[in-house]
Amino acid sequence: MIFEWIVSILLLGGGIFILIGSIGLNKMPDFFMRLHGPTKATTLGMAGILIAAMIYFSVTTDTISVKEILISIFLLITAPITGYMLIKAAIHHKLDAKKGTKGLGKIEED
Amino acid sequence: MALLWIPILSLLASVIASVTGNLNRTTSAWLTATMPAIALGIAIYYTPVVFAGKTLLYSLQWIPAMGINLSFRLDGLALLFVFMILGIGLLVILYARYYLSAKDSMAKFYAFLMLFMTAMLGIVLSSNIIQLWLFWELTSVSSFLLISFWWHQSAARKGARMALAVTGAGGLALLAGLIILGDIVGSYDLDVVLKSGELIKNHTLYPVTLVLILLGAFTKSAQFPFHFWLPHAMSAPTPVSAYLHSATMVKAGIFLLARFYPALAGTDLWFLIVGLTGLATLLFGAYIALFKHDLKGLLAYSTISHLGLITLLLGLDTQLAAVAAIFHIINHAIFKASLFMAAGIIDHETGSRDMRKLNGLFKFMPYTATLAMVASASMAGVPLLNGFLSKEMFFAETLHQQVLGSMSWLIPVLATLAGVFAVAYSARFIHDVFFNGERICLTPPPHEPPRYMRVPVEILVALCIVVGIMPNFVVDGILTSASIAVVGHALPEYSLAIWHGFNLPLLMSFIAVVLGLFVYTQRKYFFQFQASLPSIDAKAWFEFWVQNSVNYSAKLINVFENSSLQRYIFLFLLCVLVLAGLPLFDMVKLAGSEALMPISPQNAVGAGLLIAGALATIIWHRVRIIALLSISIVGLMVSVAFTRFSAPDLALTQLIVEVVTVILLMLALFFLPQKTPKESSSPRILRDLGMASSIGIVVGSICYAMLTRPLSSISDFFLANAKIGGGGSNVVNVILVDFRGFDTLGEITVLGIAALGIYKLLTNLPLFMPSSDGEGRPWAKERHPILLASVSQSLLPLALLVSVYIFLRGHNLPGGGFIAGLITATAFILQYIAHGSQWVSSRFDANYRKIIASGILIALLTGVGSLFFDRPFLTSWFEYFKVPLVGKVELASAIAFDLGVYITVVGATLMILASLGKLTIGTEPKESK
Amino acid sequence: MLDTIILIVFSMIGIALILNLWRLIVGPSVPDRILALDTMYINTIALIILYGLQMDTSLYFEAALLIAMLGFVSTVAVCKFLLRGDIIE
Amino acid sequence: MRLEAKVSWLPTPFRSLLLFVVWLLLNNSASVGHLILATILAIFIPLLTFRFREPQPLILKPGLALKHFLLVLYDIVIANVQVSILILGSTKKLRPAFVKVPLDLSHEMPITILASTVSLTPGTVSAEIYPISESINNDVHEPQKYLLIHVLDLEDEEALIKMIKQRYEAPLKEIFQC
Amino acid sequence: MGHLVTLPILLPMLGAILLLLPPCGKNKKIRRALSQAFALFTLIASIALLMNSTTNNIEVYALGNWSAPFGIVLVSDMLATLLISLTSFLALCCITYASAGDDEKGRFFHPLMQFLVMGVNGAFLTGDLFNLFVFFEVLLIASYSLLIHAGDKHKTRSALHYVILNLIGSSVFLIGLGVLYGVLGTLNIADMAVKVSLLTGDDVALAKIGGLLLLIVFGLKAAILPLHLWLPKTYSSALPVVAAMFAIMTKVGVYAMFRVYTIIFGEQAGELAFMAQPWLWPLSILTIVIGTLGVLASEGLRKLTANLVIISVGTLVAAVSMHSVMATAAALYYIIHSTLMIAVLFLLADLISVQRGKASDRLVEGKPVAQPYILGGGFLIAALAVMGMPPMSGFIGKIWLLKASSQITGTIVFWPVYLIASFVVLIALSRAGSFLFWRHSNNEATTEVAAPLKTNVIIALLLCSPLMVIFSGKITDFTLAAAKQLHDVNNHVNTVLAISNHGVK
Amino acid sequence: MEILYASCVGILVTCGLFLILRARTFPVVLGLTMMSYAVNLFLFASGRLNSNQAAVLGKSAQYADPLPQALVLTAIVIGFAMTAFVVILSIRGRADLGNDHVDGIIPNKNKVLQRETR
Ligand code: NA
Ligand code: NA
Repeated sequence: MIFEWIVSILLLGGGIFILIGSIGLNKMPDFFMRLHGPTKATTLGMAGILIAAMIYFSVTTDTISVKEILISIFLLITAPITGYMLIKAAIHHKLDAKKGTKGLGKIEED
Repeated sequence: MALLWIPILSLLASVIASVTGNLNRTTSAWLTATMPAIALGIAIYYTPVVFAGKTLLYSLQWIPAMGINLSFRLDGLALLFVFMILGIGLLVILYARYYLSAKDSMAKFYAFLMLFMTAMLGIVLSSNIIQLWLFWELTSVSSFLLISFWWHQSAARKGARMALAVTGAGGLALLAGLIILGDIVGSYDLDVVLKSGELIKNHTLYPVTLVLILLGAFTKSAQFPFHFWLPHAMSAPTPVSAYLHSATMVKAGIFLLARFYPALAGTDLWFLIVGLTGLATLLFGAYIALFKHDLKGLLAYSTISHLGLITLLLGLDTQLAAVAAIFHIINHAIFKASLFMAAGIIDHETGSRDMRKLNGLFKFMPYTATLAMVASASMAGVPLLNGFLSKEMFFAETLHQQVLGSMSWLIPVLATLAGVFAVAYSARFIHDVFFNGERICLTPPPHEPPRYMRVPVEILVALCIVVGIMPNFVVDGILTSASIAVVGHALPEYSLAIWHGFNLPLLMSFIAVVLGLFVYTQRKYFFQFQASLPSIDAKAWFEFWVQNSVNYSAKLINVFENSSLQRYIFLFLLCVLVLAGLPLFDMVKLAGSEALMPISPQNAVGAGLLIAGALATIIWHRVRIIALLSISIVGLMVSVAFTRFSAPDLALTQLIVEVVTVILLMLALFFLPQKTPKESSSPRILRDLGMASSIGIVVGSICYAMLTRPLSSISDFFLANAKIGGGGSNVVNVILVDFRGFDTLGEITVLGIAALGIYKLLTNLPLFMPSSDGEGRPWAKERHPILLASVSQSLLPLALLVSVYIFLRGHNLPGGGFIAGLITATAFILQYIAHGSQWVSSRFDANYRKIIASGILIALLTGVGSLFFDRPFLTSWFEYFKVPLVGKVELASAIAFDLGVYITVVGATLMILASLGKLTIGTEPKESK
Repeated sequence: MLDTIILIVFSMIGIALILNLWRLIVGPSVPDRILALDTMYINTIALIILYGLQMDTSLYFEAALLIAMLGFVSTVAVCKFLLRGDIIE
Repeated sequence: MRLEAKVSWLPTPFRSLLLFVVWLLLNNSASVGHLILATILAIFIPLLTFRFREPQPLILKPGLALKHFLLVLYDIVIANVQVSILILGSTKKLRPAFVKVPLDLSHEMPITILASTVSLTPGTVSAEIYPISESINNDVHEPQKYLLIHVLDLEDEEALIKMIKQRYEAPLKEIFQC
Repeated sequence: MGHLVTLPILLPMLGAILLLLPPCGKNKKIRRALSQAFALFTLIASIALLMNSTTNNIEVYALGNWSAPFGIVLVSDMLATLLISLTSFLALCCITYASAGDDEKGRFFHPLMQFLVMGVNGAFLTGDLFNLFVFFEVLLIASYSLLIHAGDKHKTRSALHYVILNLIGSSVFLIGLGVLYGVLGTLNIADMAVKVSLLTGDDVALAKIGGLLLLIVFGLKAAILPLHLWLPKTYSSALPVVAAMFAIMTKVGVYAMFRVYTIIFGEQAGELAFMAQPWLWPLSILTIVIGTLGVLASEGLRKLTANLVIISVGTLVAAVSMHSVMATAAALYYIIHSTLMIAVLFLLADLISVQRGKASDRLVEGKPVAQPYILGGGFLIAALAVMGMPPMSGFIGKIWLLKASSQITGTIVFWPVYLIASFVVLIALSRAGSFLFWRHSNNEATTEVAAPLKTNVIIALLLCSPLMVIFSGKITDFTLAAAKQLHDVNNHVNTVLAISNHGVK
Repeated sequence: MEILYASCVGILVTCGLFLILRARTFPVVLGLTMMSYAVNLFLFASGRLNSNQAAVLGKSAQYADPLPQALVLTAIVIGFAMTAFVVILSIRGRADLGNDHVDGIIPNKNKVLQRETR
């Protein structure tokens, strides 16, 4: 039942990270900071759950299940793009950054 | 068979006329006249047989399903009318040859006239009552054409339309009456109807039938109060008037009364309606006729009056009234035709019909004047002329009737009164036109008409005299035979002698003549009195009535049809609410017997998100971008629901469609306002919410009721046969490409057509290119962020690979051509977004139209393929092959079919999105200041 | 045990989804809302995978894959719309 | 740096390899049939999509690439844990900042990879690449590029820039030889 | 007869596809020839089916070799073959007419027309309710696209209304289908008839809801009150040749009513027998009334004709709700007649509005038409036909319908309404004709006459009316037989489901 | 579960219809989209609700009714095609008629609000 433990831990970890990501989405004071949670914590959380699934299906079925890796690959490719496009939109919309954010002057007019 | 030739010959005449009308006018007239002349010959040939009491029949099967045959029947009554129609018709042809001016189309005139003749012959010869009605309506149509012959005159147009309206309305009533009549007796055959008099009269529907049929007859024969169209029908060329007023059209109504006399007459109701209507018409027509300054107007009202007289006779309960009616039909036809022709000659020669202008014409056209005077005297009922005889009979019959019970004496009194006016207007016709001092400024001086224009009048006037002097010799046969046909049994004794001794009718005639002349001499006072009454112009009244109806209906229609889509939708939803909602109340219990599934927290969260998304959409519906984001939650949760409830294919499809839809809506939003203005008032919003939620509750309840009931469906068959019969283990996909492949074929066709339609919509689209977003921000400068550009091009091959994967597994596992197609399309769309249209089209210049067509073609041909194996369209085929190293491989026609789906989907989706995207090529959004 | 864990993780993701929804509703800006929706999409992947684990089936894997691969396209489209209006230029 | 491969039917070998692997992953199988199919697809799909590929540097040091990839994976895990701690902690203590990192890389693909890496690693989200293509003046050859990043909690700007350049940019330069 | 029954669907489909592909869609000459050829082939196939249906019992074609109720079947009975023949003939006329120039006023005219024919024929032939939905969508999407052919403002506006309303209609259709499947567990119309008769308890009410939801959809397609409001603007703003083709579209709704409420909810349906009747009967009469007022109120010939469509729909739906063989037979005769005559009126309106210049088809004084004989005569014939005046075809349908309705209790309402409607139509059409042909603002006619192709099509369509009178014996025999076949539910069910013993359980 | 499902359908119908009853094309399009979600869920429900019974042979012990799923798939595709058409038609309407009102004319009573906000 070792594998159940591993799967459980991975799942729990994944769930926690996903939750944290969404907490970040809600807790952070400005948009730029809110962006960090979903682009990172969530991605890791996903990875946790996917690996859990991989192990689970590899064990419960005869074959080794590796295709969950694909989802991770796609997430790794697309998450930065999403974040990048969003931040561009936010800059374009001149969203307020938290007071005291350094380097605001580095943002150029687009 | 020869019977059939009578109307056919007349129809042929119409054809001949239209063909030869542009030849020499005389030739045309002769050629046209030949046909009715032959028809007349046929009628004469049959006269002895008919006189012998036989009824000739000829019948052809026509519409057996409705019990309508094409059948003709010649009895005494019909023969009489055939003689009148053909005889006077021939005279009219001759007369019209000279009457019409060079610029009038002879072809058209004769063609219409002969058509009219055919219709009349058809009426009188019909042995099937529906067929009778058919010809009846045909007279309305052809008379419309004749009355409107000079359509550039407003009076002709309006007169024709009015005549059509009145007689058309009567025709409809008649039709209704005849159908009921047919229902009562169980047949449309005239013989059956005529023999079923008792049955009909005792039937509960008799009053309805009678009234309807009488409405038909009265409108046609211009009985009061439906008389008003007739005077305006004289806008027609005079030969037509002569024909219309004497032998045809108006006589059709009388014919109808006579025709159905055995079946309908004899009841109190009949006597009351027919008698009183006739009486009223008789009086009214006679009175008004006196005041008409127009020659034809006078004659028209005189016609009305005489038709009233005949109707009254048919409505009297005496034994000989019907005979008198028939006799007067004959006499009236003769003198009225001649009078109209005379009036036409006068009009033709002087250019006027106004009796106030026409004076002393006797000097210029003594011959014509004499003829007119004789005919006119006959109209007045002067002895030795035919009019006198039937009028005497009429007076005699008014004395014998008991129609009004104790008040029956009124009828002879009023009849005499009408006689007074008849004499007065006849006197006016003679005196005011031909004498009454010198003519008033008519240049050039009128003279006698061409020789042959007078011939018809001469013949008719001669007949007036001959019949008047020797009635027995000339008309006895036909009168008897026709009367028997009307009365339906042998006639009582009667004599047509000129002299019956001094009796009450003679006294009535005498009073009429004396008082009539007196009235004419004192006409000034009558004219003054009449002028003080408000005059109604029927034409103006009719136009006013029509225009008002048009205006009111336009108002009413605009109330409903106000071009408001919201209203239309609301009405539609109201229907849904009522029709779907009401049966819910019939249900004893909404919940069914099935055990319910428990609600798990995660499902509750999913449902909560879905509901929240839906509510957010309507709350923010005016901020479009937010509404769009909100609705995406719903789409996402619907996919999750499909996953949750065991529908992986649906989940996949919904997800990918969702993505494409969002892109589509984003594309659209660029060309649309970003915000919806607040337009609806609060009550309106409440109303809409009320309607929407009511239907929501109804649909939800139905859904619940359905979900909680057991289902036994045909699907077990699909589960059982998917693998063995369809070669796939994904049953949903096997249904799509095999069991119900035809649906899918239709579905991709829809997609293809939509793409074509969209392409069509976007051609020549005038563009709105906003230079800034909803808040007035100018657009960002960077068009193709490099991060997006490079990632998307790396993603393309991966996406294609996944498409292939999804496509190939579809038959056995969730997936299939449609989803694969959308994945491919989305990957390409991503290229469009990341790099722009030009970049993509410079690399991939595909013609999406051809792609779509080939996709559908592949699917179609896959289906057609089975025909070559003599299997029905779309029959699938699959086989497992052993391939060395690889193992068992399945080949299935379903794959080819699915390939068609795939290609169509790719083509259609790209065509839709790319052509929308391409719109802006070369048109930069304007830089804002 | 695994079933219990799965239920716990389900509730975590459920809470995460509700939090995302909250962000989507309160905004305040449009990018915030897009971000919230995008996160929701990603979390849904977890939801679907978890459901597959619960039901012991891999039939729903492709749905998750699809979201991972193409879910971002709509986000990108919306961002592009905010930036340029015209998403296909 | 090389933009084009030598073999015409295999213009992008690593892409083909990726597709080959992904196909096997997707099908969770390495049967003969799938190997054949994977090969076919790995050859044909790149040929089909080749035209959609902007000329870009090829990976010339695959070994290094793999190593770098694993490093990044490791960093991602670390970064996520760090960010999670930051999120759970007090937001008031956070010191957010925008930082501009000058780039030595100039080609799109390496820059993209760098930006993506940065996004997934400690406390940063890549925000922009300056100058944007629309404002590049054609006369000026190869302008200096910058990566604008947002940092959740910035301690030392210089150190961060240096770390990014050394830890992530340098290996990329080597991998693509540009 | 083998695969013949598929041809009226597949031929236009193939035609449409070929018209979109390179060699055939290349230039307009080829396009026109091909499109006309395919329309002709479709007509020939339809007529062959028609001939076949007179001598044989109902033909059932199991698509994909999956027999009913599992697969989709095409059911070719006399009713269906009659209507596909009518559709194909009308399509041939419209395509030919459009080939004189209208087709080039926008993209894809010919393919769309072929797709429309495919959709309409499919709807007539299918024996499966969901497949009916699919074909409805095919014909709708094709009609949307045709509606905006030669687009202008008005077309766009009315298309928006038409499309949105029909989309809502499609939603309701699916809900109705869902309910019916949810209760009956089948989609085949004949099978549904069997299942409906076995329902008990509250399932009856659910099935009723399903049936009534479909009724609303069919009502929308057919345009019965109060779902008719979209029609006048839509039809009058469409390109006339498109509107002429649309003359068949409302009939699809009527047809669906005939099928569903005679077979599924017909006499054998127990509690649900004739369930549409209480709704259809009053609504049909009101439809006639509103159509009549519309005819009177119309300010132009096209609008007037569009309102004539509404009257014809009211009349047909009244016949549907009479549920008698005779009424159905009359309605079938009437369908042929009214479809063709309304089509020709739209085409005439086209030529008239072109030749009258600025006055267009509006009922105001205008330029005289350049071809008074052909247009005026044509108008006269068509007008006589639609007002039900002999010697044109309208009167037969009218008499038959009156006769059929004389036995039912509603006669007292129907007769007066129907007869007065006829009268008002007469008034309105004579007024319209008077304006269009007799009242001129000046006497200068345009010298530009219509293309001979166009007038030939009009003449061909006009000729149908007298021919329908001359051969009314044959035609009425056919429609009567078709009606008998339609009302013989047992035979239908047994044939479609291939049940050899008789009787529905 | 069933009652939750039915409620969701009901609420989607409500929201969809409310949007469809709006005066501008875009909300109407959203309403139609929402309505098609509702309809698809409804049609799907005609096969009843099942957990873990995907109609893929060999993957579970019992199977959900596959037919409604196939019907919904067809409905989704057709719905997509129709939505696309109506979206483009809305654009065309805006371009041809100058506003995005479903009737092509902004009613007079709201003159103050007539100005389009962009
Ligand atoms: Na005088
Ligand atoms: Na664009």
